[in-house]
Amino acid sequence: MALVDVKGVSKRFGGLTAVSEVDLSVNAGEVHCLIGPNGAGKSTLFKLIVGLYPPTTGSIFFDSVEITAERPYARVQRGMSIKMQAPSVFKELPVRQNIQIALQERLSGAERVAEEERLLALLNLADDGGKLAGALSHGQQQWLEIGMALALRPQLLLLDEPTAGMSPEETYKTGELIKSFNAEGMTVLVVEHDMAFVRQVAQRVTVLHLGKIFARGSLEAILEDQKVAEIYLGKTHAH
Amino acid sequence: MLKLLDGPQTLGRGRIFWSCFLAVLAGALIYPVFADSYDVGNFAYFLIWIFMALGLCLMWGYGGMLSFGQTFFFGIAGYGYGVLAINMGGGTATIAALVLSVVIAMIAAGILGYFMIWGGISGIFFGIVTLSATLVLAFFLGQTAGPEWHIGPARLNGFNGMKGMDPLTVGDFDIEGSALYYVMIALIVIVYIALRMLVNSSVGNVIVATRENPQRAEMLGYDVRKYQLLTFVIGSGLAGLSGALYTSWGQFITPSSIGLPAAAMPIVWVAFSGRNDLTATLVGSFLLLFGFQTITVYSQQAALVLMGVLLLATVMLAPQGFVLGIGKLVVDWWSRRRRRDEGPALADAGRLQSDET
Amino acid sequence: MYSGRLIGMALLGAMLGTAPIGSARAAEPPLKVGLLEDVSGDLAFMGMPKLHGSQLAVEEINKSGGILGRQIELIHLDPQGDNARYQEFGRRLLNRDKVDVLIGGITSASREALRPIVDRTTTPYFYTNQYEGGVCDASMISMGAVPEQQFSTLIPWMVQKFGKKVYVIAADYNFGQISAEWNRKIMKDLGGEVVGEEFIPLGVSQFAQTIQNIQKAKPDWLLTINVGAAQDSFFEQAAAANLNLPMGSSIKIMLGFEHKRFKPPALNNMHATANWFEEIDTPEANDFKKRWHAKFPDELYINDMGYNAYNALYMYKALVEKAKSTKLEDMRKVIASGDACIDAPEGKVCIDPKSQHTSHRMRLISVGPKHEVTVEKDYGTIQPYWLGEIGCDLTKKNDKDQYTPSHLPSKS
Amino acid sequence: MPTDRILEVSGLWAGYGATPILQGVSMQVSRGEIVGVIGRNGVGKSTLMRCLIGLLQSWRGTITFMDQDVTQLEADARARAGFGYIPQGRDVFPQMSVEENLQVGELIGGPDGKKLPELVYQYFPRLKERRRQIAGTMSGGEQQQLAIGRALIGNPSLMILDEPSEGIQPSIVQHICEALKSFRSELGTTIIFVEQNLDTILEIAQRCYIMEKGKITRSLAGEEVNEDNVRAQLLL
Amino acid sequence: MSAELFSVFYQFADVFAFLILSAAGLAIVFGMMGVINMAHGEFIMCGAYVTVGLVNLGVPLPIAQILAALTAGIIGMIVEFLIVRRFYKRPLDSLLATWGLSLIVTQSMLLIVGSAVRGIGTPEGSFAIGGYTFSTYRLVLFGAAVAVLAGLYIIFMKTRFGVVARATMQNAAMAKALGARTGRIYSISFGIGTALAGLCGALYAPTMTLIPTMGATFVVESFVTVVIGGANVLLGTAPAAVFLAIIRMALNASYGQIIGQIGMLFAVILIIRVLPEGLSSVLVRRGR
Repeated sequence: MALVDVKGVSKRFGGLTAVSEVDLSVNAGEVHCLIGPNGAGKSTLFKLIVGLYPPTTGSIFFDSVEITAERPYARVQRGMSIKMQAPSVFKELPVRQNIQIALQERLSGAERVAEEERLLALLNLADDGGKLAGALSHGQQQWLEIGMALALRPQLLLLDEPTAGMSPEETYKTGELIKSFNAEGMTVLVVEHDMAFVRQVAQRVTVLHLGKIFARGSLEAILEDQKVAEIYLGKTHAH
Repeated sequence: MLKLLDGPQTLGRGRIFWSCFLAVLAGALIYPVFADSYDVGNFAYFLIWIFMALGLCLMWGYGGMLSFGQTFFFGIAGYGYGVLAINMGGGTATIAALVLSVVIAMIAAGILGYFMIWGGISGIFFGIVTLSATLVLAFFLGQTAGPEWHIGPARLNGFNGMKGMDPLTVGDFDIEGSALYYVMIALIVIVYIALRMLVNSSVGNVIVATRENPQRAEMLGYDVRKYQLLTFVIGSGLAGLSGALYTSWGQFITPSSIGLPAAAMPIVWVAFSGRNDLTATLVGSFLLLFGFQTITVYSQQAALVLMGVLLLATVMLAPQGFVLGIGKLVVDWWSRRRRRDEGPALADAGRLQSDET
Repeated sequence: MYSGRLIGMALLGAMLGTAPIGSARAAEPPLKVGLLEDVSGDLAFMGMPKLHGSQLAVEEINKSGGILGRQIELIHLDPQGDNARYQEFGRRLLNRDKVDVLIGGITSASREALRPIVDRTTTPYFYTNQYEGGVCDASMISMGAVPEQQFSTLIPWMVQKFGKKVYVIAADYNFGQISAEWNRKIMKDLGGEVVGEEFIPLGVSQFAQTIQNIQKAKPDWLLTINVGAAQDSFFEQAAAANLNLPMGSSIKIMLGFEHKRFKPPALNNMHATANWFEEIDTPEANDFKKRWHAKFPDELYINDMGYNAYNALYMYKALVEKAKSTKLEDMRKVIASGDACIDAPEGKVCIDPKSQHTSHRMRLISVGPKHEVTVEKDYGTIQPYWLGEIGCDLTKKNDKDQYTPSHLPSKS
Repeated sequence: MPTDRILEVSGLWAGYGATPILQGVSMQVSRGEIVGVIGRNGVGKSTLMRCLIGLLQSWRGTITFMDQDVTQLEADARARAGFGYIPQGRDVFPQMSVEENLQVGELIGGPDGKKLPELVYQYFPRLKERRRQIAGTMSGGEQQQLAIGRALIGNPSLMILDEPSEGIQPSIVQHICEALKSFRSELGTTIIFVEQNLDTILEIAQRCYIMEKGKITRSLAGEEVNEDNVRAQLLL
Repeated sequence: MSAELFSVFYQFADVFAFLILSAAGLAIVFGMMGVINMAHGEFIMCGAYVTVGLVNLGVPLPIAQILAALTAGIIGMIVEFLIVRRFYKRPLDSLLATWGLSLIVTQSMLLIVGSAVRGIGTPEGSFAIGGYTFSTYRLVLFGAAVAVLAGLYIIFMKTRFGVVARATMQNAAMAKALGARTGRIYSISFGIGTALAGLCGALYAPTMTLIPTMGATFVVESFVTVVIGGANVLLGTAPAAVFLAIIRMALNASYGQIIGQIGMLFAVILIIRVLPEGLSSVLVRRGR
């Protein structure tokens, strides 16, 4: 059953149509990857789902409840959580406090401290808890933000390019982390360029191209689809 | 609970800081024994203003909301105290008048804050709306000279100001001079400690997170507007506390305490001191109030020039604020002495903002 | 335990804080005069002559042997036009410097800021401006002229000379509103008509609308009690619009010397009643002006406030010497006897026992097209009678209140 | 060849805050070349471009342009020295018309620049049609043409493009590729570009630098610039 | 009736001129650099004093006014060089710095020049329509306000500098990468802004009392005009001035100046509530 249902959603900015008539449903419990060349509208779609943009047309459902008009915080309280494309951690605050802010609604006291430690260790940031988040490397900031998103224990985790700026090993570890959370029942929707990563985590894939759904299906099917490879590599002229 | 006293949001922690704090407090407590009674009263007078500075520090430094109209709430509570104290009669009722007038200021802040924060007003526009509000109040009160402007027996009395209210009184004992000084010290300590605990608590976490990146904070499930409103109401309540105390101190308040020059003062104090830290604001505001008074007494006409130079020099040489700048120097020096190898990660070398979308 | 110590400390502090201070004085210490005048900020151009007047008087008195053989030490602080600073510095002068007398304040608000503080001491306070009148307070001695001295002379003359219809432009605060009230009262008695009243917020400098309103109302003359540098712009703008109406005022010329600050003929046909203006041509006045300009050669104009400030010190000297004491109580006995008089440059002035306001020699002056000032009429000495009439009698009761025609003492 | 060298970068370090992104980049470009810089996301390609034009000051290393050391020059001085920059996301001035956007570009060319709008319109006739349109209301492809035209109008010796095909209809990408090749053949413009689009790379690049983790690790030249090699870099 | 109609226009023109002339300089500095120049009033004062000084030296008024505006512009550029340019990345600090500057300037003027300076009188004459007489100079002020708007339109829309300046305003880094000397553009813009402040002072000098704190009478009006106008000078400030002038004029005429002033501030609060980024956010069709 679908946890997220995007129905006929479009978004226009001035003369630009970033997302056009998109239908997308993400099933509960799956890891769903959204791929497509740069500028396909993936990040915009994410922002529409979490409520940072109001859609120009269409409606969005979460857990069968319409949330099109809800503010972002209310959607987060319903159980979604996002890591943005560019790392958006609280740069002037220490790493540990970043995690704390994400955790404090769910846990308190010793439990919270324990969870904090666990997350920091999980994110390879155990030694950097006192550093200002802004002083971390790009990749570390990505992790920190993933950690903040995870700290909410969401039903649905949205990750926008989680591995940009990471080494292959780090990317792999990130993938395993996501899989482990998925195994515990978390639904994940990922935007990613890195095909190795997609292979590692994806159960279903949707391809977005020029603001429209281009193809969808299992990873194998998508990878074998010649047309997908072509648009992804910019080869299609068939328009 | 006490753990909240020390936290990432406040500079100065650990035994050394608190020893200094206690030493200063002890010094402040025995000060009247040695000092001239005038100086004690004068110090108490400086302390009156510090609540407004602390409130603005919370709103601006921690919450990222620069209000240019803290005097709006100062005025509401100041006049509120006068009206209530006159209407409720003197004596112990003045204490109730003080509390009520602060509550009224907080209600006003709740209304204005809801109007602004839910309307998505931020940055400089936030400043202009609050400034407009305070100017409207000042203009309005300025033209209430006629006898028809009264609330009960309390006449607003226009530009010449409202007077005739009792000072804070318990029974027959007027809280003035040294007594006022001790009340002020007690209130300052309570407010300072309470604010420290607030900013280091989970609520404080959300307040600073909202300042840093409101979108991210909202994406963690916080309705940031509620936290902003809370910050605004607390900060404004403290401005109100200053206002009510000011009226009680001089048994007098005029619209010029609400107008433009008065409105700029709290910003100057906080910016000078270092808006990012409560301790710096506390110390800096006191020093600045003391300094401005001293300059005015001794340099006569050059006073305003010197104040201008002081401000200009502060922003140009110590952009984080004068006291905070010095405080950080001291802290850095200490930590360098103690752990020579662990460099503080505060210095960000000329970060260039990315201009990409 | 902690709070217990705090209370202990508080009690200790309170006891020490209220301990008696300074009993025996050395033989001839100077008399301390505390002065609060704005010499920076908006009102500096008025405050400066006040400071000068005080300095001149102190220098002269000291040269001639001081008061009761004691020299005067003038302690001046600049409150910068800020009411809170007035209170701060008022306390400083009274409690720390322990001045024998407090003088100063420009706006009524600054005076009202000082009064509650002065009232809790036994120090006399001299207010040296002409003002809207009505303060009935035993601690305060008013040296300036009040409405009954100015309006009850000016308005009948204006009505007689120019007609019964007046338009009032007043600063929108207590002075303006109370003065307008006085005008209404007097006009009613005279059977005149107030065809328009306009209250201008302080700081407003643009008057096109006002000028048009005046033209619409077609008055015979204007009562201009607008205040402050910004509002003074009215005259220039009215002249530019060729409004060309006779004007009367209780504060123009003698106080803000608008005829010196504006290019003629902006102030043409302005009439005012004053106890002092620099153009007074009597031997006493000329002598005074000579001394003043010798000490302050750059003074643009010796205004009424500066003159009153000068007089205040001589009045203080007279009171102390007659009472042979610097105590307010003793000085008030002299006032009560009706014998508190000095020979001022304007003529003889005395303090009225009931209200502690000063009688003045009032003259009606007119400004011509080249801004020359002529005396139209000399009213002789006029008493500040109004407070006494409505029931203020400081020899009997200290009201500590300010009355207006619409706020009279309760009959009790 | 060395005499023909237009750009030489050696040992370049740069980054944001305290984080190094470029960790010793070296590259050389000769006059009239079209050189691609390829690599995965986040390896620092855009940072390198920003560093070349001077919007990001380098920490260490040198940039030599036409035998002049430009490392210390600000972006505007470099632009006047002959750099033309087309950023990722295009960054047209959204509230100004097409014509006005081009006028800003004229700055680089100095007074001579005045002659060039016609040249731009010749390559991008679409822009002429839309001369008066407000740039922010145009489609992505049109904005990209405008951004290139805006750089071209200053008659740059070296054009730096950051992902010119991003989010653009393939037909327009094709048109842009043709235009870029003509700049080289007709105007002698040297071009450096960052790209993820396989077709675009294969179509225009004569050489490619491959970037990994803040460093140039390899270069592909001539026959090496083929589908297999490039695809491997793009998909990992 | 036509006299009444003319008088309504005259009143509107008068308030409009005041708002435009006092706000234009501030708007440019705010719009271009995001800097709130708290010393704006002091540049106005500077223009007024220089005008009066020059007229007293025998310079004809219009020339004195132009020279005064230039002087304010040059001083502005010096101030930009010495102080303001350090704060482009810290706009709130620029507010403090310029406020400090304003304190220094006001009080220094008082100390150096003295408290009050003798006025120079309003030139031109007056004319009568119906039962009213009007000052011709007020219409000159209105003409000047319109001319300032026209001049700004030409500078920013029709000149090369203007195109580059607007580009810098929209995206400074990109403009720089296209060869714009952004530092110089900021400096010139600040100079234009302060020159316009100086012009305001110069134009109003004959009609006002000159004291060192005279700038304060312009400050509130100019700030609210700029803020409700939003960041775009041309598209925001002029309609904001029209809007405020209508409100103020109507309230002044019907209920007196105090309600006019309070009403204007209320209007400001309400407008910002409805349009949190000012009027120009509606008028500019935002791309992207």
